[in-house]
Amino acid sequence: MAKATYLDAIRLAQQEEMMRDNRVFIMGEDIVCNVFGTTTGFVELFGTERVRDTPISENGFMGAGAGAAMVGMRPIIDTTLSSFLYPAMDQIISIIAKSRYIYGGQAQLPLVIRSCMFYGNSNAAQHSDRPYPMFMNMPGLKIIAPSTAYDMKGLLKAAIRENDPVMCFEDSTCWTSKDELPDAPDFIIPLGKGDIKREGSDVSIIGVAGAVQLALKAAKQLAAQGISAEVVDPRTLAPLDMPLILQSVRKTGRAIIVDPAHQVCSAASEISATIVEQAFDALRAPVLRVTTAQTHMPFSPLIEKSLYPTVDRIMAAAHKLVTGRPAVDA
Amino acid sequence: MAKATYLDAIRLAQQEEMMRDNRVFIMGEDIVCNVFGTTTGFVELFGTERVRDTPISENGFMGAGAGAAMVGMRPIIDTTLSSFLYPAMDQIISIIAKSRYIYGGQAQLPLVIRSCMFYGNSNAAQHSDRPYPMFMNMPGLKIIAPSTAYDMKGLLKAAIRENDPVMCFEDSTCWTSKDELPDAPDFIIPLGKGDIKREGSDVSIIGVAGAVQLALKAAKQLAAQGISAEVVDPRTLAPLDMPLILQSVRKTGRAIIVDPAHQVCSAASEISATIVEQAFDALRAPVLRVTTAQTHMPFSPLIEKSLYPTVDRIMAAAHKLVTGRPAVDA
Amino acid sequence: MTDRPNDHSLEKYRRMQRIRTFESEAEAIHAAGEIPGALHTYSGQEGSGVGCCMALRTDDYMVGTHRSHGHPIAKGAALRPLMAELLGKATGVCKGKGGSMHLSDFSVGSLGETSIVGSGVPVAAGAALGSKLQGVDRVTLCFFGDGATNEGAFHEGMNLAAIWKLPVVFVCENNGYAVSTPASVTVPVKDVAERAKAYGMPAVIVDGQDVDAVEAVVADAVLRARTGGGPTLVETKTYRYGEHAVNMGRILLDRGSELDEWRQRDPITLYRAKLIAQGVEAATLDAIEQEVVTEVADALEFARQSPYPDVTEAFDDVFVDRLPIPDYINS
Amino acid sequence: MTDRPNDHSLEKYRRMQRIRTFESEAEAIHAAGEIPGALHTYSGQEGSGVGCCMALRTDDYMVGTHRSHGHPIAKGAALRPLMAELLGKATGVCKGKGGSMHLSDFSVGSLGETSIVGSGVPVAAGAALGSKLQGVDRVTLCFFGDGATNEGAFHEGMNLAAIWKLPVVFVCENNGYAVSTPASVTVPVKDVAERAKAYGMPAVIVDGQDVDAVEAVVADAVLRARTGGGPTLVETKTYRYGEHAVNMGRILLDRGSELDEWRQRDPITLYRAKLIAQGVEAATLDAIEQEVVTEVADALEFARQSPYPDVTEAFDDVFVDRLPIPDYINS
Ligand SMILES: Cc1ncc(C[n+]2csc(CCOP(=O)(O)OP(=O)(O)O)c2C)c(N)n1
Ligand SMILES: Cc1ncc(C[n+]2csc(CCOP(=O)(O)OP(=O)(O)O)c2C)c(N)n1
Ligand SMILES: [Mg+2]
Ligand SMILES: [Mg+2]
Repeated sequence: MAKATYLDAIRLAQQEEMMRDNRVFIMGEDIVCNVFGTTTGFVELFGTERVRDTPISENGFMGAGAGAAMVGMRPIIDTTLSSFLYPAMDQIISIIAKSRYIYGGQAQLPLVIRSCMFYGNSNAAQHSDRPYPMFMNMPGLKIIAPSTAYDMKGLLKAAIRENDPVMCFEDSTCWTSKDELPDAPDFIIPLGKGDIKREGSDVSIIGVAGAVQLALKAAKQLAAQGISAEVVDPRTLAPLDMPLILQSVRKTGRAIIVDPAHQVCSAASEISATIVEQAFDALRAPVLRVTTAQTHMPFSPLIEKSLYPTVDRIMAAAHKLVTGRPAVDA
Repeated sequence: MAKATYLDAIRLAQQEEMMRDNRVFIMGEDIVCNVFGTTTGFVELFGTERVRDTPISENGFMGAGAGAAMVGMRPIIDTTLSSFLYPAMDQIISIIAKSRYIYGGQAQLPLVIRSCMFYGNSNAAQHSDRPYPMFMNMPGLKIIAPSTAYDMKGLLKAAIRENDPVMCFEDSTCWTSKDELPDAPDFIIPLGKGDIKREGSDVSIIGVAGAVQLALKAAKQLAAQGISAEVVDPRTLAPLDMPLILQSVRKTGRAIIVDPAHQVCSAASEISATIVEQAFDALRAPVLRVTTAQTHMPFSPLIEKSLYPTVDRIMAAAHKLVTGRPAVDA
Repeated sequence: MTDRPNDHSLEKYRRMQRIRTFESEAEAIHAAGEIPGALHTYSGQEGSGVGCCMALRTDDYMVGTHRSHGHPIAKGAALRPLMAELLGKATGVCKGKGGSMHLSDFSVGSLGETSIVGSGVPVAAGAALGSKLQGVDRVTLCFFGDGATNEGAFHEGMNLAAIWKLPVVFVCENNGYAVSTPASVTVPVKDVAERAKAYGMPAVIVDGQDVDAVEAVVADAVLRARTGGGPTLVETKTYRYGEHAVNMGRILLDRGSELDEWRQRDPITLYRAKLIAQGVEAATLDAIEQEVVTEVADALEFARQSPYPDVTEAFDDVFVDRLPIPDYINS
Repeated sequence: MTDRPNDHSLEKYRRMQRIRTFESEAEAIHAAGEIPGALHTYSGQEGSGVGCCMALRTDDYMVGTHRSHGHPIAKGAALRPLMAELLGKATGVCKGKGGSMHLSDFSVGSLGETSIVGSGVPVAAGAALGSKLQGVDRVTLCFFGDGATNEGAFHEGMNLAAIWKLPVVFVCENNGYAVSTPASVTVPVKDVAERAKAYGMPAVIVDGQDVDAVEAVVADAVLRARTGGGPTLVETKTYRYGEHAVNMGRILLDRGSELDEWRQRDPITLYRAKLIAQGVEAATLDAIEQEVVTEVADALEFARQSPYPDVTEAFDDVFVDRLPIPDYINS
């Protein structure tokens, strides 16, 4: 065990599973040259048949992944940035999400669609998407959004072993975060199981993807101010571990959901609505969402950064719920 | 004024606006032959330049609509069924929703994207979509989902006059419903304004698209059982008329949202989360969602029908909130 | 392919008859309200589907379209599960979840009759990629219409197959129309086959009403694919007798005498005449027709006797594991 | 186009110099941290952009790509708002919302430099459709790379333009690579121009390093478009000197001596030599260069002096009307 980054975790998860199972292969644009470092050394290890550069044809290679999966392969489809999922939307929805169902279980689609949410670095509106809520609305897709290197390794390995299609949303704000990574070949984190990242009693802060790190920072500062926050990381967005979230909210009586997606119809909205439906009796205060403003992401760095969830906004929300007063200056 | 159907309303709204403004034109697959009857007689009236059959290239003609709008035209893009929006997703999101913003207001995109939600009639998973929640998550798109012929006429005319892109989701379950339609050439219903479809005091039932009709039926039956339900129709899904919804919920203290979309990250989830955030103090019971089950739509008619919202489910929800007991048999 | 009639020829005749008879029964019971949803018939195109599929091995793969009845029957699917599917029964080939637009029998190599136009092309390329990676010599054949060649998915799938030299045969069943729109209005080249040039891919045009000619051309393409020569685009010139779909009454194609002219070149009639000219007894062919009628009747009876799926089955097959059933569903 | 040097020739020289100088300044300040985000340089491709744009009228339209600096400058855009945009300033051509990947000056006919590969092609077809419906004779020119021709959007946009005979000129700036991937790996035909055959569209290949040759070829295509002759695909063979983007340190193209060979055929150097051979004084060209240096310095100074946008401006330009500003935004 050695400390490794979130990007290393992606690389190691893929490498171990490709070693273990030769039905696993990976394809994507410029995957051989390997811009982000998630396939370093793969061509040497696995050759260019299993590590495959694609044309700029997202819908085409997404569908090719589906076809390969139907005949028994287990593709990992690297779509580079989440913004490039839109050209591939039809294959993801009409084919990948729906084929098993529409053919009455005859089709099996064991594949992983990876993409990076590359936001907060002046990439402007066409390159800064965090579109997982759209896919959550569609049955037939499992969705993971790991927030730590540890979770990434365990969840991505599980995803590659899954017999259902899984989308993996990688949060670039977590790229450099580090963990000790277990190297047991069968270390996996099962999909659908959330994680309490910090225990607390006054308020539950449910963090999505990179927002978990913000929630943890906020919880630390809140502790110094006498507020005990529990941080819950669902880790998998479809299916959501609602039992874990509800258990936490029943304990604290208060909930804040922090989600870097646009607010409307977000994961935060879904979690809030479900909490209200199922734990209304336990709520001592409204459920609040701390999300990205419902506008596009601008290029200019100062105005871009102000639009995402921040530690300050989380703290303000916690104070509002717990003390009924604005946050004290930390 | 004569009674006309929801489909007539679509036709009349388009016809009047095409008469009024020769920058308006319409294109789509088989629009000349006109399968659903929304462009009957248009070729005779406007010619095949302005009533334009397209190839089966949804992304292509969606983008062509965007380009035409940028140079001063006002296209209506008929995408037949909402399920065919997925191949066009990239142009809708990357170009249509984002261009005005990314170019700092230099681009103007006055266009309307029409599509029909064709569900409940054994069209199976690839043809039964109700995907407006996905588009609600994306800033830059206005979205209407009229539930009556009257609203359709007024909203679609407004949409065609709008200088921003508008998506119009047409609910096939409303096709045959009829209203007296105003024929004043400037009759429009402004986007973003909801409508109280029935007044009541015990519970607010917020209906989305075709679900408004179900909500009204349920409200009628509930009245006979001593429960007074108010039916709120937001009509526009982006932007949502939250002030109207909140006003109703503050009055009744209870809310049910009925939404034919899949439940997760639905319009219902969004409305629920916003109610809880902004009117928690007024709530006397949990906010409930009556939505479509989070599974695909099967072909077999009996099992398909059981998955959508029904009058019974709405009534059961209302009883749970108001009387705390199961619904009595109507 | 076959100059002298043999079992293989008779099987081609049988499969064309099966499609025709199955569909005429389906049309009748659709009109009577026994089949819900849309019904897109393949009548007129049997020479294309059967010629293609008879050039394939049983373990070769096939991807199809919304016009989904002909392809699985051509590939040898049993009729009972197909007819049961049309009726939305639990014994249907897709357990009643797919219906008429998705008659896909995976046991005969089908990888889906997908009703989103053009969406099968990348899937077929992917299946062929899978076979290539597995080192097996299975070929994938992909059917689509003339209209589908205007979709981006067609372009991307063709390109992938070309650059990776995948073992796939693309078959454009050019019936001249997409719903109401003539191909001439949306495809700016005379033959769809021209489009292969954008991918440096060999292409061939064949008379789709001549089942033997189709089989011969496809057999060549299959051989090339199987032996590492890469993909081919085959364009079968054919025609559908029906409207786009049987329940779309309002589409009135102004097709003049076109329909009559094509009926003169009916693939089944032509093949029957050819077989008889080659020495087959009319009685042999009549017997096949009779068997097929019996088979279709049996399939319909089976379908009618079969139960509808239970409501809870709506939550099966989304994933490997059944989804939890919401309270409001009562089985 | 021009055999004897004239103002037009000098303007071509000036615009190529402008692009080169503007970008070398941009690279320098990007390295110094003054420009955030990615920066895709156009250096080496100036002959293509300027040759194309100089064949257009001022009121003709243009659609471009992520490699967005060259196109607007070639079309005559003022430098101050472009440089201010790179720095994310309120005075930027896109008010600081687009940045380096989207330098789009609508006042010179730009309809967007869109950074989603291939997404401009349908938009260009649509702009041309708009002009056609309006009965005006404006032409739309659409730039894209070799890699973009593998996108479905390219196929669909080309097809629309062909069937509707739209006044559009498609220009594939074939620089041989998409990020790290050589065109030969993903485009299975020798020349992208081949792809026009799928649409029955005329196509022409031209040396992108020869600005006059590009202009001549594009002028022909523009004339055809303007006079109702429909679209043309022009392939300019060119090269980018830089990496895919300047902040992508890890991409190491193994391009051997290729870069040196292309530098031998630098479009600006070649054109300078040609002009001098045609009798232009070196001093005239030196003076232009000097003016351009001053202009770029002025643009940079302007950009540096300009304010950043106010936070509330993030809520402008989503729609015609400004969105409500959330509480947590403090201006
Ligand atoms: C993406 C998409 N767009 C539109 C449709 C509606 N539609 C169904 S079949 C069809 C025509 C297809 O024409 P063609 O590909 O020639 O096949 P044919 O029906 O002639 O066999 C259309 C437009 C669809 N199913 N999918
Ligand atoms: C849809 C989409 N996929 C991938 C990318 C990432 N990307 C940006 S530029 C580029 C290469 C484009 O190559 P080419 O079209 O040849 O243009 P060039 O960069 O050579 O000018 C890629 C893959 C993108 N921006 N959009
Ligand atoms: Mg056809
Ligand atoms: Mg290139």
